Amino acid sequence: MGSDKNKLLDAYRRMKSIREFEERIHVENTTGEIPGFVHLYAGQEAIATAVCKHLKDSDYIGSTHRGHGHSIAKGCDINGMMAEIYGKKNGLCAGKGGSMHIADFEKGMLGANAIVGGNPPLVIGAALTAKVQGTDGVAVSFSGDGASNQGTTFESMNMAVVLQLPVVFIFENNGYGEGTGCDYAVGAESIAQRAEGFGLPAVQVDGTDFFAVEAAAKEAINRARTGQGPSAIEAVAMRFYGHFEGDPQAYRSAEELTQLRETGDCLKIFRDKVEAGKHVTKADLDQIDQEVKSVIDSAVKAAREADFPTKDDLLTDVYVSY
Amino acid sequence: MGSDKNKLLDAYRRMKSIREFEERIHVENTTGEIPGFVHLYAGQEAIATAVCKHLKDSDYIGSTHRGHGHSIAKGCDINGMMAEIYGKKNGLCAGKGGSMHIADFEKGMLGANAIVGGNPPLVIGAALTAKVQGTDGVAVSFSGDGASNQGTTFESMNMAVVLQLPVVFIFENNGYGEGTGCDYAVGAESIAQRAEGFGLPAVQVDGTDFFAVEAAAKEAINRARTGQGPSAIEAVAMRFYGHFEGDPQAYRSAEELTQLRETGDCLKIFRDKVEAGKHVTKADLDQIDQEVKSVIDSAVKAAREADFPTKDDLLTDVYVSY
Amino acid sequence: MTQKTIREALNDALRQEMRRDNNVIILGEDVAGGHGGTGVIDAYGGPLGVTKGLIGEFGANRVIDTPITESAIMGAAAGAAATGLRPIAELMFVDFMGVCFDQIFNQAAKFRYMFGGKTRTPMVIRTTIGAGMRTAAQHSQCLYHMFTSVPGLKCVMPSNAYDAKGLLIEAIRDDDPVIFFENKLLYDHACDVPDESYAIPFGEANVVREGHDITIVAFSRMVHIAEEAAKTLASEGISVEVIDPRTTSPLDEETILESVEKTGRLVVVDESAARCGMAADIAGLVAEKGFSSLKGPIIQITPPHTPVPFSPPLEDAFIPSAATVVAGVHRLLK
Amino acid sequence: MTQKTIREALNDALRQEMRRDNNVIILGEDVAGGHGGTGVIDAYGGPLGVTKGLIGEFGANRVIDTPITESAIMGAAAGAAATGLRPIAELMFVDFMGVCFDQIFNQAAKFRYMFGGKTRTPMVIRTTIGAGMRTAAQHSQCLYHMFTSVPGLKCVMPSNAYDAKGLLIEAIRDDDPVIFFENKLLYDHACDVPDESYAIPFGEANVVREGHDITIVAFSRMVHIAEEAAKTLASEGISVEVIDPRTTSPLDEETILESVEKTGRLVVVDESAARCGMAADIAGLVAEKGFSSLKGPIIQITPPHTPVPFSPPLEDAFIPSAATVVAGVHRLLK
Ligand SMILES: Cc1ncc(C[n+]2csc(CCOP(=O)(O)OP(=O)(O)O)c2C)c(N)n1
Ligand SMILES: Cc1ncc(C[n+]2csc(CCOP(=O)(O)OP(=O)(O)O)c2C)c(N)n1
Ligand SMILES: [Mg+2]
Ligand SMILES: [Mg+2]
Repeated sequence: MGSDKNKLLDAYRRMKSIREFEERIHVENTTGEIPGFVHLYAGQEAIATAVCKHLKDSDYIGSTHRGHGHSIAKGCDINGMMAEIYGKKNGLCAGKGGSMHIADFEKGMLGANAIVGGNPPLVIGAALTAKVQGTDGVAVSFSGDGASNQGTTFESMNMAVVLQLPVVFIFENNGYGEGTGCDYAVGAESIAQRAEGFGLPAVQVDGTDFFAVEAAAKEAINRARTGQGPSAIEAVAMRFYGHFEGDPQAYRSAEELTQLRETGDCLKIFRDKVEAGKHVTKADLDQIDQEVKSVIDSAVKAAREADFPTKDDLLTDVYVSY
Repeated sequence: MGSDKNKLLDAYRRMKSIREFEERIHVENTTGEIPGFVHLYAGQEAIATAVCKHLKDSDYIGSTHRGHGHSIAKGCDINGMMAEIYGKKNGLCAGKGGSMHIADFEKGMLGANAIVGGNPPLVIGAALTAKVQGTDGVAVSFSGDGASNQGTTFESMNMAVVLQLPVVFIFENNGYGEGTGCDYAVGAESIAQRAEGFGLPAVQVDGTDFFAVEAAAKEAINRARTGQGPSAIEAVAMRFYGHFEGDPQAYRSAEELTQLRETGDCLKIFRDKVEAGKHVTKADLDQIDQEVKSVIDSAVKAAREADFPTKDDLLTDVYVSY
Repeated sequence: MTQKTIREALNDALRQEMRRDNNVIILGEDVAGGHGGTGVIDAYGGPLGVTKGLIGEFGANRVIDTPITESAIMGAAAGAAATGLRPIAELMFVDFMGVCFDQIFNQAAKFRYMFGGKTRTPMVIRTTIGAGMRTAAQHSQCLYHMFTSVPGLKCVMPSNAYDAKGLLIEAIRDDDPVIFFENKLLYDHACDVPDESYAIPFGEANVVREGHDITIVAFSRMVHIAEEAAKTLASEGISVEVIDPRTTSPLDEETILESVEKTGRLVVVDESAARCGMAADIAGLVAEKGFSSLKGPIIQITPPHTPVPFSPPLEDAFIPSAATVVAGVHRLLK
Repeated sequence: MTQKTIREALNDALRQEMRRDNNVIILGEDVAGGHGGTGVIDAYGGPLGVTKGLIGEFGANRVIDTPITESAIMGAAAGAAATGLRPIAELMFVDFMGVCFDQIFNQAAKFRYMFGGKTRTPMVIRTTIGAGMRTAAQHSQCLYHMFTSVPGLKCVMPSNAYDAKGLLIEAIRDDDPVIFFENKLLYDHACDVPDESYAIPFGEANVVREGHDITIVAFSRMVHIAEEAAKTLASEGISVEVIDPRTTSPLDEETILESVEKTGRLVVVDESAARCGMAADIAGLVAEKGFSSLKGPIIQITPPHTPVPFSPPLEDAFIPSAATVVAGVHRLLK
């Protein structure tokens, strides 16, 4: 019972951390202090959180250009992430990667990836390591609806089936790849159905419903962990913001944009469900909101104050030895 | 009736021409006069022939490393092909391409292709031309079972569905990609089923049965020609020879190799069917055998006697202008 | 004449050529944008706004939004070019060439030769290059050296709006596959650009600035860096000739060699690569064909042999700057 | 010591390293062959026979046949390398890089830098290069200049069996991604090769032949062409030093520069590309850092700027030959 409650609170904290992280970057980005492109995950928090809940540090995930949520869900240090996004030397990647390349191998985070379709081949490699070494490790690939059309993604699914790799392909269908609708760009009936044609179990779930994703992910990850091969999950949830910060989003109707947070907010939906249950109170959740806020506050503060790398760092870490 | 007979005789002549062409190269290759790699199409003749029967010169096909059959079926000049395979200046590609790059744009033959998965993207381009120009042109991509796993092939199917292009994807499942079985390398239930998941009609047919392929191709090509979008056909028929000439084929059992011509010979099967009918006699077909033999004889003779290109040709035709 | 940015000049060129020839089409990701979903069509007009408005005039049959599927895009363009269209395919960032290079370098580039001269592949690939936008290792590369090394491709990289328009029109009319490299940092760069249509032939370098002490050959945005350095050097009494080859393939060897004959000294400023890059290519050319004119070593100013870093101070140190060019010249004259 | 072919030497290296370290695995198309279908496993042992017998000793868990799906192969190797294995991935012909380059140059090569030094990617890509087998434009390229230009990759190209074994062992033990280029025409080339295991460090050129009139730098099979030319030239009284850098990245600049200091003359013989190729790279290096030693132009002997033609007389004219090298030297000494 207590453990149930803790699990719910943990899940909420993760989701809320992602939301707060992204909302805050949305604001801070306007100051001009954050270099380069940022792609926010707000709206999709339930997906990363519910999937990564079933993973250990020794399991791996591969992510996308929209990687903050996956990173937080997998346990990356929030201060290190924020510092990285600000291009600071104490960032998770020493300031060399930035938002699109956050990685933390200690936490099994194989990296955000700025190439659409870039991570699935890498993720099957992590799964191959588990298979060859005979561990019970699992690897999870997160891809968007847009990335689901990329050749690399298809190849990875087939190879995973052929080699029966312990891998799960998560397709986050947020309706758009940049400014192009998924209903236009995906020729198939659904991403899940197309994946199923590759010979792996595939389901479509409501990505705003933490519990729906959790159940599907549990089954798929368990399948992988017990040597029963790969699976795919299509989780549908819209992003709250533009493709990148600054995107005017003319490809979305005003109606869609206003409805988003009313009907598609996974945090609200989660709250409604758990507050109706008996373990968790509104006060518990409100308290987490406060705590998360202060965590993000101090992460931003620290990141802003941290030092940039210096010219000397330019030439290091290209090779292990050269 | 007479026209029925002529169609049957034409089909037989095409198939027999391919068979004789390949059998003869199989023999001539041992003289050392044929440079480079050759991949023979013998055993799969019914597929190319039945498909190309429905195409006009203004329709396009894209082919593979195993392209002789497709070329002959699409109407390429046999003398020009043979000269090309021998590396001669009067070859279809002036000796610069060879067996793996035979092309003839006048005949709608977009080229053999030495990159597995190389042709599907090009073929959707030919289909795009037809769509943009508003002609009723159709484009057909031939790929092997091995090529069906390549990312480029998947991408092309999705794009064809999205843009509703007049294209047909033919997958020739001959059981192997080099030395690896299709049953191993294709993770899906079948190539056709996986294609269907992309949102296009797909069927599997017996590729040794000319009439089965013909019917499926007719439907698919008609669909494309009338603006109803892309289709896929998986046609199953084994190759008689190794992956390339010289391949010892240890990946096939002795039993499989001996049974091939007994049960899987599309020419025999065709003969049995049409000789049982009323239009065509054994004598008609025997006569074609003779005629084809002399056509191939003289093609080989001419190719052997033709001139090689000279050093001056090395630098020409890299660009239209430079 | 009106002042136009490179973005506007390119839009001009596309529009004029599409009006002129119905076979000219555009395809790529979000070249219009807004297909599917709930919003408006032409929501993007190209990720960087270059193709804005074209779908309105030419329709979805000629301005074609595609899925994210670069091999299919490049292949479709090549196949369409070989069968009668003149496609302009967009590769959003040149960094993405790794998922579609085969269709470019093994297919489109080699058709004509492999097929014995019997085909033409009049396609243009428009793509963006260049560091400086803090977009890190996978969105900041130049990579044109790789394309330049491929026989059968033509490579074009305008440094200003006038050239951008004239070179793009030439590219569209050209019967060979052309890769057109647009530097992301130059889109808002403006100069006088005629409204009417004009073409600039390939393989003709632009002598951006005349001088007699030293020749600097520079490409794309580096032309501006070189000019900046030249100004500083002029104030020290050093007279620099700055050459912008505009196309690397074909390359105007003559203008470069003549300049070096005059100055006796060469610095190449290039953002593509420290190894096997355009700087080495030009250096190698002059070390062979212009050796007798040389009074000193050929200096290559390039980024270091590292990926492009994200953090601003690192990225700034990565890109050749006027200061590093000036330092290179000083080294040479010492 | 026994005479071994390069094919045998490579097989040796693979077997010894796989015995030494269970994390070393092999993956690729038909690296064993015979999976599925009706015949026997290890039917191929690699398309060119290099991995023959390994599946028998190490099993299908470590010698992994894959579908034809190069992006998935290269990506799987990179992902496996980053998570604890030491994969050796086979890219059957380097010409196929166009369907998988992203996983090599944007992913594997950049991991360490992008991720701030926190990861290692100890993978080897074995691939085949070279014209001369009449395999035409898409199966005959060298392309190592493109890989050499990519920061984060190491590029190795042995010219003989001794080097092949030692360099492959080094490559497998190296913690960075290494591309190992095997010339198709050299597989049967044999020399004395120790049975025991040994590693040859990267970045150390081999002075194949000493001389004092002229330096020839050559790569892979071109080393043998250079040696042949050197013999002819010796008979004319011209003393040639032939240098085989063995790895282009890292490159042993020192040995090259020292040799040119001695001879004052440089010819580079390279099959990769006429533009932005290895020949230009070496020429550029010496034109900058060895200029003061130079007594004449730097001659590049490369194929012309054309795809590789199929027909034997054309292909023979395409590949640098001893005769063209000799002619180049004569031109230089004139
Ligand atoms: C190979 C490649 N093509 C194109 C892009 C540009 N790009 C970045 S994100 C993106 C959209 C991706 O859509 P989706 O996979 O649905 O992910 P989402 O942004 O919706 O999370 C595009 C086209 C890229 N980074 N890489
Ligand atoms: C991209 C690429 N990968 C690998 C190869 C080597 N290769 C040539 S043919 C072939 C097998 C193709 O199998 P399939 O598609 O079934 O055609 P088939 O040979 O059976 O006609 C392979 C692996 C290639 N040419 N191109
Ligand atoms: Mg999306
Ligand atoms: Mg096959």
